[in-house]
Amino acid sequence: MAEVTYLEAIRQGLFEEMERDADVFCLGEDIGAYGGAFKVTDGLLERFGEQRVIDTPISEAAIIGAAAGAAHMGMRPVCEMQFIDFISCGYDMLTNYVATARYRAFLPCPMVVRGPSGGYVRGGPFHSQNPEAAFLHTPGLKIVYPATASDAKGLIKSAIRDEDCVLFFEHKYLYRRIKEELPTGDHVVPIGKARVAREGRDVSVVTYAATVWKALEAAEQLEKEDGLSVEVIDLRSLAPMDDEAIVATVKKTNRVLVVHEDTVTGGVAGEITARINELAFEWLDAPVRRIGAHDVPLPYAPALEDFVLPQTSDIVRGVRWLAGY
Amino acid sequence: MAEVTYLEAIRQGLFEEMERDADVFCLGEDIGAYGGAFKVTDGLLERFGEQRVIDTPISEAAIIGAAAGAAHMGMRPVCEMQFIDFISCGYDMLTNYVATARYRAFLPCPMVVRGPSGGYVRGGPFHSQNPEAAFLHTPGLKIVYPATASDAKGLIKSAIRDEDCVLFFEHKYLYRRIKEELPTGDHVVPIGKARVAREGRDVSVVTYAATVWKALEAAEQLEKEDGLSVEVIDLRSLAPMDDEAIVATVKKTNRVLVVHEDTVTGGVAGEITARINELAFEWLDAPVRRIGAHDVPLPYAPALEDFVLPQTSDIVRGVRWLAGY
Amino acid sequence: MPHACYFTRVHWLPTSVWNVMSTPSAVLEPEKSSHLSPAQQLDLYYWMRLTRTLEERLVALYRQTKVVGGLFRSLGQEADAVGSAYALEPRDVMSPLIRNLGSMLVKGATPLEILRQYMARGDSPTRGRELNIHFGDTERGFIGQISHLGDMVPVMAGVTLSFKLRKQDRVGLVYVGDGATSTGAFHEGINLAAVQRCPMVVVVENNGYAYSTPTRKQTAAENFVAKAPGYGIRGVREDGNDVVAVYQVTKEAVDRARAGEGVTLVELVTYRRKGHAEHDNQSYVPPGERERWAAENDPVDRYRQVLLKAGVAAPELDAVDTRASAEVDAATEEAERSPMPDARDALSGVYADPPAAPELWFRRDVARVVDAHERPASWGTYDG
Amino acid sequence: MPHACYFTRVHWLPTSVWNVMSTPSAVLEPEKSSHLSPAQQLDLYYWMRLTRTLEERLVALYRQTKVVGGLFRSLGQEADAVGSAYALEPRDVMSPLIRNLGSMLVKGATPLEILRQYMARGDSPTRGRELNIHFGDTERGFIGQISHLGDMVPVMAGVTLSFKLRKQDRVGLVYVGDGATSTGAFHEGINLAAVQRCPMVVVVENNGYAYSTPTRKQTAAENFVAKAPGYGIRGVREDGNDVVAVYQVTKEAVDRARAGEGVTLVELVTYRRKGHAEHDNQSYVPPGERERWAAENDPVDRYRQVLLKAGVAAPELDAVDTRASAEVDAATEEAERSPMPDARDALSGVYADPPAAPELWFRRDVARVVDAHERPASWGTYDG
Ligand SMILES: Cc1ncc(C[n+]2csc(CCOP(=O)(O)OP(=O)(O)O)c2C)c(N)n1
Ligand SMILES: Cc1ncc(C[n+]2csc(CCOP(=O)(O)OP(=O)(O)O)c2C)c(N)n1
Ligand SMILES: [Mg+2]
Ligand SMILES: [Mg+2]
Repeated sequence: MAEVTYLEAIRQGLFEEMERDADVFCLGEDIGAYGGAFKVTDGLLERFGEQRVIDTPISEAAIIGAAAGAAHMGMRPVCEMQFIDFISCGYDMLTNYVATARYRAFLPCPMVVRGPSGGYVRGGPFHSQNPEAAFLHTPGLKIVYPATASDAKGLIKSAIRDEDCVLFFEHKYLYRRIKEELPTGDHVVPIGKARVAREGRDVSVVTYAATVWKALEAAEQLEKEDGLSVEVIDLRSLAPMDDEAIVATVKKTNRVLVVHEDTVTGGVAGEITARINELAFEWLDAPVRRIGAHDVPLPYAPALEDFVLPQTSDIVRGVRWLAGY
Repeated sequence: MAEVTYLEAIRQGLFEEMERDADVFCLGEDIGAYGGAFKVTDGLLERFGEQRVIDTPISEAAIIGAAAGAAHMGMRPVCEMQFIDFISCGYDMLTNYVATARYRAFLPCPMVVRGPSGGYVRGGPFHSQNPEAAFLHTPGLKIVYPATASDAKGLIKSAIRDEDCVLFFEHKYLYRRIKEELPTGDHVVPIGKARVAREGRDVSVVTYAATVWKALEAAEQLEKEDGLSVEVIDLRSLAPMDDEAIVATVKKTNRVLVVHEDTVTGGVAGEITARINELAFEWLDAPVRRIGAHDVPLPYAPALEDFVLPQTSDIVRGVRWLAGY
Repeated sequence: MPHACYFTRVHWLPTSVWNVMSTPSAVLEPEKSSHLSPAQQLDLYYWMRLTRTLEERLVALYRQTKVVGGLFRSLGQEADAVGSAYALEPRDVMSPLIRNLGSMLVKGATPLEILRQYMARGDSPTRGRELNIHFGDTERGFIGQISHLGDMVPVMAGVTLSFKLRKQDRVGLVYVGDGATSTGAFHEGINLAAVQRCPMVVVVENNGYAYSTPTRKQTAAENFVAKAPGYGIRGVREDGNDVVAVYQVTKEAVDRARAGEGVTLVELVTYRRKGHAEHDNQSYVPPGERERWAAENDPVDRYRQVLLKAGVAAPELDAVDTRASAEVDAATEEAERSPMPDARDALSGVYADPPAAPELWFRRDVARVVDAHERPASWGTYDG
Repeated sequence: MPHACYFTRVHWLPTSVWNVMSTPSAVLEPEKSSHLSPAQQLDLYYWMRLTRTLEERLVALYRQTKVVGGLFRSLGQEADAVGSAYALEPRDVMSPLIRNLGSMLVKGATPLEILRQYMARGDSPTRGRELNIHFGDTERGFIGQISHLGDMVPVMAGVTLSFKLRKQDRVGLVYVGDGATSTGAFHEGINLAAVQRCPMVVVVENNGYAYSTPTRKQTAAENFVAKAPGYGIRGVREDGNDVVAVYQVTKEAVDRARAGEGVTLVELVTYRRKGHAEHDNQSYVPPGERERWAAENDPVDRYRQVLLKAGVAAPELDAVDTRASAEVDAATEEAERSPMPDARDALSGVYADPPAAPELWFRRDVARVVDAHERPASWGTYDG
């Protein structure tokens, strides 16, 4: 069976859900005839028509707000942010209107907001963002950020079927670099469950999205060069977070490195560290350490971007530090 | 010398800075003739005129964006959000335009965004928010959140004089409940320095804003009832954060309770916990524990709000748990 | 002063309609007949009276500190709220604002629900979660608003987009104040709906103020219909204190939306006679202005005169007044018997799954959460 | 199809001006004389030629993969960029967009700066931090744009507000695309500036597309000047491919702003002949459309004809062409010699204080950060 890219996996997921459920429709900028800036919605217009694949004006707040309104009426909108960086324009709509709808007014709001996220692509400060930390803080939103093609497909399908709003972040660096054979049939991955990306005994790396691959790369190298056995946990979902999986790996290795691409201060790693502290403090043989981007807007010149973002070599050093603690 | 409320202290700070520097001006909704929803800008219009106390349309993004533009030209705008909850409408402008201006374009952006924040006032989900976590994550912004009248005055003055954008959160529950004699003269409190609100030996409570007072209340009770000596650290500034002060108290008591009013998941307490972990792991005799609001939008009925928000009795229980660990 | 200009631009009875087409402004003839049966005409009077009586009762309860949070009046605006909502069918959906208590009553909200909301009772529509009239019911066709102004416009664009996509014979109506037109959300939402030709009516309630801010500080335009051409939609401006005219102009916009002719912006010119909320002393209002509107242009008085002139007998109208009072009395009694919310209900229903947020570690097996001395001395008064 | 309608609505030489006043649309007479000296007329030609030559050089460098990130062309829009910026004084401030390379050149940006930016060199204006022409200089009077569309409008409202508050004799000009007019930021910013009567000119570059989205999907209005009345400001619509007409109409708006008459919205009708960025194959463009604009309405060719008719000698114009090429050649050579940025510079200057962000614990005393195999296979192409 043919290998499918991360991008194509998302496209398949969208396609299958739109086939399955007539209430699912997509809206966003340039998603129709053009198929989206990255072609994630390529072919949807031809198959489902202008009524279900809607090109909107440049209005992120209205895209998200309109999706909420349609969702209240029983539809299942999927919003594309042309780049996830522009979700900031819908921040009020998402955190105040959408996230509270069920709680304050018993209004169901089943919708998905998806878009190309993340760096390593010379995109500069406004086409490389990782917005998860800004939303993790808001009760009422769910957040997923897949690292594999199979999870990308399984999670977009779950997100569309979920009864609440799911933020579906797609890592653009992985779009065409990750290829896999996908499970056949109605492949669904549950929201809120982490994945053991690599079994290990000595040190755990807890991460998600693009840095999962850097962690795996580092694990390889550490096994070869240091004979260290590194376990890599791919969280996949950030809200809800899989505490069980996190605690399990802590109890197994007693040493944890939390890694994400986003800037360190105020990032998701702080939340993960606090949870480990609360749930498995007695099991720690070393402090939980965080690796992430330096606290600056992301510059675009290769040398600068490479310096600011966490790299495989950083994870290697971080694991060595923990192993030697 | 007369006692001054937290609210009046901010008003004095604004007044004095506008007297001192002709480039300082205020803009916001209903801040002129009406003096602001809480009267923080009361009297400024009479003294400084319509040119320097500007009533704007209901446009938070434009208020913040216009402040940035004026700041580039050398002015020092102070924006009022009628309630800080509406800062969410300027989220894009603050995190993408303002926060990056100096870094990406060498544009100075000395400005302040201030407004009534926080709960315990039956304000409901949209008039009680604590937005600090959403901005702590963005390099380029500074964040202060005073608990005392003296800090409120000293920090608003520092914020206005700062060369970068400072988010100045005012706790509306404290506006008229906190009264103090203020230091005379040009009273300035440096941004980035925490304050020991109460000395103690057994357990540390690291907190800020309204919960500083609940922590002090709890400390009293614990001294009386349990003979426990509780140290209370008032961070005052969240960005930059005073790591030295945090590490110092950890080394002193070896037991830390981090408390804030904001919801726990994704809140600032996670960042603080991670820092303690990284900087003082060896000094911990117990896990760092977090106390904050339950992860729901804030309901307004008294019984519900009281249940969702952290209370003095919670801090008492939390400290007892740590002391007994 | 915009309010002054309202006096010059808006004629009392008979009213006239300004239409601004997206091509250079043309002027339409005023509507002729009201298409309202005698029963319907009495209906309008009943809803306006009920609105005013209920709000007066709320003021009394507010003074007795039985209301939690701020109290928002629509005194003097009852005609714009009632007349516009009356143009909707039961299957249509509306998004009200804090001044649209009257619209909500017309759409099926009950005085009992509203009293329970304001008193934050456990059996209120939001079970004590949201304030005042921030609640909704998709069955009856009104959506619970949030405080952030303008946000309901994109939401209603989506509600009406769903009507269009599903080919349902339904229309949506969204209210915005003069102040809310300055928000980015208003602009993005109305533009999206215009491009999609959604069956949506946007009612701009121009009551002269946004909190303390007069309309001239909200926009440099002379009026709000002037915004319609910029969105390529139809715009109409009407005397908001003439309940029949309001009904007519809204009905026409609703009919056009239903017929697939897209969005209409309806500007209703009225006046906010009370402060933004009860605590607002209106020090910023020019002397005499309120008094003038009260004396010359009270929508309930005006309509009462219209009906009397039309031959309705005074006792018939008095009977309606009595009925409204009786209903409010009964609702008040029942609302006062309503229970306070159960604290633990605060954790339920953020998501469909999980059904409730976990109780945090420091609360496990705790009975009493708050010590008496912790309860804030005052509940304060917080705005819309 | 709006592009079709441009042909019908926009006449070529002689051009005419549509004015929409905030009161029902009136039509003004076309401007008479151009007020431009022969030297200034040649100037305009030089700036347009330099813009095109520089962009063509950038395409060559892009094909050689020497450009980092996307490349944005203004082919066919040189007149709107150059003519409008030429109406500003050195002390005035402008906020350009990705299609305003020409405006930036007029305002003092150099080809060398632009080449270094696109090649992400260490001595480029942003030292490799921001892409393409995202840079500024308050001395020369242009502000570095960010990607988020619409955001520059509130920012320029504030820039011009400061001019007003300080009683400075300065004007601000902000460019927005047809697509950017749909953003909330555009609406809030222009409205605030209108109410404050800021000395601001808003130039809407209507080039028929926002990425792949034709104007009819961006707004239901027939044109963008129709938005002016809704803000109570003056609006003008002009042929954006007639550089002199563009200059005239912008100059008038700038003069009015300077005279305290507030904001003008200037809609310039033009056409984006290339894709959104170089990677865009424009599959969504109706066949023949681009070719038609290229053949019938190239702004550089058109202006060359105007000058020749006006008696300027062909060799004089050829000399300008040669000069532009020579300047671009020289700048390219120098830019290619420019150093790449120093990695550690990435941490400096987020704040005035502290001067630099700390290097993180896992990096201390590390020389080489990135292993060769980590460098992404492709740098990809990312949009505006
Ligand atoms: C985005 C936003 N900013 C500020 C506020 C605070 N606020 C609540 S009501 C109000 C005035 C609203 O005026 P208008 O839209 O004219 O409605 P009216 O009260 O006159 O009916 C303001 C500024 C808000 N609710 N939302
Ligand atoms: C808020 C926001 N949403 C989306 C984008 C992505 N984007 C970049 S350019 C563009 C099209 C802009 O079209 P227009 O405003 O007409 O300018 P033009 O490219 O035609 O000059 C889009 C959608 C963005 N930059 N900002
Ligand atoms: Mg109003
Ligand atoms: Mg365009």
